[in-house]
Amino acid sequence: MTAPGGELLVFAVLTPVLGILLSFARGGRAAEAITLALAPVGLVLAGFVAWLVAWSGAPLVYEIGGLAPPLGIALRADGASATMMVVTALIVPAAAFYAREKFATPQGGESRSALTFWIMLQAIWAALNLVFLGSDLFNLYVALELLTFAAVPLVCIDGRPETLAAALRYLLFALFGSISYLLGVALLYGGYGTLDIVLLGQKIEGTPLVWTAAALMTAGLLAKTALFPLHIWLPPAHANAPAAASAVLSGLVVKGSFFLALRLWFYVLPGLPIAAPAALLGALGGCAALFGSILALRQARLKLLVAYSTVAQIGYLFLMFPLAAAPAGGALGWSGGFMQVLAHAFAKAAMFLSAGVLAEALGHDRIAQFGGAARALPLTFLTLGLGGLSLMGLPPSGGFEAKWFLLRACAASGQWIWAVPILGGGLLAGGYVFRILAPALGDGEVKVKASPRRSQELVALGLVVIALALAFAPENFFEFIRIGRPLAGGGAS
Amino acid sequence: MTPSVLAGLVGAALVGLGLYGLISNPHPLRKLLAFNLVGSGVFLVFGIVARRGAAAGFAFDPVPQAMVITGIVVAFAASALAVALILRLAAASGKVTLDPRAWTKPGEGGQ
Amino acid sequence: MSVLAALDLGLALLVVGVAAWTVSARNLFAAVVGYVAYGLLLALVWVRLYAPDVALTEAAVGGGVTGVLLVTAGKRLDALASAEIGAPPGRGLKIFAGALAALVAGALAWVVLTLPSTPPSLAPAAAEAASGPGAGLGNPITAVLISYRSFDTMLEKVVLILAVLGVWSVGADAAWGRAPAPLRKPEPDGAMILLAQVLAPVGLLIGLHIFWVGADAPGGAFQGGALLAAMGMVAMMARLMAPPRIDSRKLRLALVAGPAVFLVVGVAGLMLAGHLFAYPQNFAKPLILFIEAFMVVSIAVALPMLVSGPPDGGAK
Amino acid sequence: MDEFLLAAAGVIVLTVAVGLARILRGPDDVDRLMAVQLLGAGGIAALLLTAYATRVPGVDDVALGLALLAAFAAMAFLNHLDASEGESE
Amino acid sequence: MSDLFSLVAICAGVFFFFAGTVGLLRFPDSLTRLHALSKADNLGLGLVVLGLIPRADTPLAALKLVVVWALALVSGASTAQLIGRALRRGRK
Repeated sequence: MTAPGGELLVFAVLTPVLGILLSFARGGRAAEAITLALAPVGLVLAGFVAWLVAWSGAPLVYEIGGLAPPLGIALRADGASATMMVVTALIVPAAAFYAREKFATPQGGESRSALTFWIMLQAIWAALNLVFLGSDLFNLYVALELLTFAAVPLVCIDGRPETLAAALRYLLFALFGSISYLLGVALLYGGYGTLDIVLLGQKIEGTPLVWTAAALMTAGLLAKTALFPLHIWLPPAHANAPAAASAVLSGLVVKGSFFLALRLWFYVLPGLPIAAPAALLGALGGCAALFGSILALRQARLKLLVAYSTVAQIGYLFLMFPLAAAPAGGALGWSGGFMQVLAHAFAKAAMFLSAGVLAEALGHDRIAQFGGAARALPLTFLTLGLGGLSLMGLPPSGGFEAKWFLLRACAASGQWIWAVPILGGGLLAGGYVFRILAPALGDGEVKVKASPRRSQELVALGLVVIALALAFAPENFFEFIRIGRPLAGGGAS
Repeated sequence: MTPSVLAGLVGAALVGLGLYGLISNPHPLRKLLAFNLVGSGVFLVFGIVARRGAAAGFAFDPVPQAMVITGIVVAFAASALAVALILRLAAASGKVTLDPRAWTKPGEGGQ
Repeated sequence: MSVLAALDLGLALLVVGVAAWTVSARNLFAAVVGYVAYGLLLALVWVRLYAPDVALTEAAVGGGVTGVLLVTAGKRLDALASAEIGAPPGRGLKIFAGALAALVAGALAWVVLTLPSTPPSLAPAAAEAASGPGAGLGNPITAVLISYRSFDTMLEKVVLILAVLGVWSVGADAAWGRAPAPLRKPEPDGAMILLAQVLAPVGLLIGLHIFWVGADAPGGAFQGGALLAAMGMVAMMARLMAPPRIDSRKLRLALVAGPAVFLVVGVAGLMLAGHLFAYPQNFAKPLILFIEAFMVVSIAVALPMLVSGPPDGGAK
Repeated sequence: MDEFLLAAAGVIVLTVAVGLARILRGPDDVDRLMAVQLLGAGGIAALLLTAYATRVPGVDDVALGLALLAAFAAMAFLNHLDASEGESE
Repeated sequence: MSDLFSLVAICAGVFFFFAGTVGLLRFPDSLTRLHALSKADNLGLGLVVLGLIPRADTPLAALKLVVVWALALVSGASTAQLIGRALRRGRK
């Protein structure tokens, strides 16, 4: 079953793992150098995997140790995973490049925050690649744990008590999520004797065991993805982390557990009638989109506002469940949901990096005191504004493209109810983006403590440009994302 | 009732007890204890799955048992990280509460 | 009811009772004591499930090392006497928690009772693979851990390294590079020193024995490593040994050794056996023991470091 | 004979379980600790008896492990007792 | 013959566990309870091990039984002494 080039999948995971081991053993400055040196390798690997998948039009599979599932473990790259790998390979190096000054290692020594940051950043990369490639539910549990152990220390890297409390709350939610997921895995093994996603997808039936397992796994993944009402850990955690870490956490890490929820419902359970649970997930997503936006409107600090906006944007992602599961317009829903994942990843990473530049330059991030800041930091506010454009869903942006697809899916499947959060959330997003920009574009004189670093501003701008450029994604890009996705009722498209 | 069914019921009870403690107990160290109870309940479910899978001359299916061994080590690592956070939090602030209200100071900004 | 069934039932009730006690006890310390007792009882349950490997791991890691971790945490938390705890839960939260817990436990019990009557199993597949990828290992669990699901095992070692770094990263900036606080500060009693002097060497032998027989009998790298870790902590608690500085090169190499050797051998498998993480037929068993030996080192070092906590000194 | 071994194991588990009431009653942490020590010894005895009656392989190694760990938690507790009085921590 | 030996030894072991528990529950103060406890875990486990030795399949298994008992003995004696000392200093 192993296809030529399948080794690349293992290497995509092993490369950052090797980086972690070397960085930890060597210590000191080596951690940064190794991270930056391996970043292009990771990008090339991701690009090559994507090319192989596109070229063959079929998923790329590698059976580790030459041992086929169910006894062995396989890695499997389909269109969706290859896309996510490329996104990760763009955003993680951008965050790394951005963070070079803040996490520079002192001459001839080793610092706590620098070593932690560089190693954990590589760990997030390794974990995400495994999340996207894993084809065995227990292997994916290990990936989720890697992700948790990498993300939590990043939240409290500056050591203030409120960051420690945020990290602890995050850890407890994440642990609850992992153990709940693992319980579902145990039940599925008890029912079918395999944890391979493809094999399970062929055998699965709508028994109480399967529904209980699905409910437990989904609950765990929702806690990790911070879907309303399990979102309370996210804003303090993402707002308190250093900007480069926030960008990765908000842009990528929450998408990891979301991706597994997609895997579970659309790859493991595709043959089952999932309309009712999908509608429930959609309803939670709709609530999150509205509720998160309203809370974002009320925040006094920019980073908290951006973090609450993540809560809202995660809500849109879950509209994918009812829309992509519908027999009519399912493909539109799938494309729209995926576009939302990509657009949000780039836009949110750019906005967090900009918020970091801003906080560094002004010495604070209180929105009320932004008066006239746009004149002092034009590039940063341009990035914030363009990112906001995508969050609102105005053209030309990936966010607009995503909402356009989702609305067309609503129309095609007759589920007009989901148009309410899509449009309402967009309006509210307009409100909170306006709240950032209005004072900054208005009168006033801000004191700039330190002039912003041009390189950091450009990194953020580059990411937001990608978020906008997604609007011009060609039709065959959406076909690529669908490679290897089982259709409801069996068969692959 | 076979031992494995009994152990499965014990596992279910442990998960329930732990979940209750995890939600209702405000002290983070007690939450951690409760999390470990949930964990061992989940491992017991793996255990009965393994025992039921006795076949081909094995008294158990080795795959779930191996997963439990991996899981126990990961759960311990998680406990250690949580303990480190709790102790540091208590030392730095004199508080070990997770109540978000204890940590938000209105109007507070900056990095 | 046969004698054995009565024994099982008694054990089951006991486990659940002690668990309920640890959840409900008022006093933090009493709850921790209950948890240690619980770990012991759980090891007995695992033996009844024909899982001596898991029983050993549970006794050493789940009960023993976790117990010491929690006791030490309670002690250090007590030392910060002023630590303010959050408000006690309201009635509404308790009812919600109770209802949710009952729902989950009930659903789980129902599913356990209705598991398929012909249980699926990978045991036949594992038996069939025993002479091939299983490399003639007599202990199928070792074969699963090091061969069939080697990728999981290697990454789980990486999780341990991240956990160690995560624990360290919680310390103060000024303390970076130093050693964690010793597990015991006051001068130990003669009896404790004697106990450690007897236990640690015997434990070392037993731990190595359990690792060594692990290829063919219950035991292996996890169980042996965990026992060695426990013995290291015994020596630390009697102050026969102090935690090393965290920037020590030897310490870092010991922690990395397990996953690094695993990774190198795994990649070499591509050349030697045609697949990543495959072992060449003829010398698979020595290779597996080679990997396991380094994993024992990593586990034996990582667990005590996780219990010891972040580097000490500097700030405050 | 196997039945006898199991019955003996059952009686031991039952007895030390009753002894666990000391965990509930306390009054001091030391009393709780003693109850756990008793449980440890009883647990090992019951484990050996069951193992010899049901012939589960590898249980003697589990018993060895438990015997090694019998004093483990107790040492940590006693450390706590020593540290909580007087000595600077 | 060996069955009879096992029977007697194990019964005696069970009795000591029983006695130890009664002591732990009924004795008035911690020091006397400690006394009862050390009887139970040393003699109780010792007698059970003694009763099982004739039933061991291999010499190695018998050796392991003896080591189990020896370890329990060392641990029990040392912790009893440590607990006693802690009690005498009024730390509990």
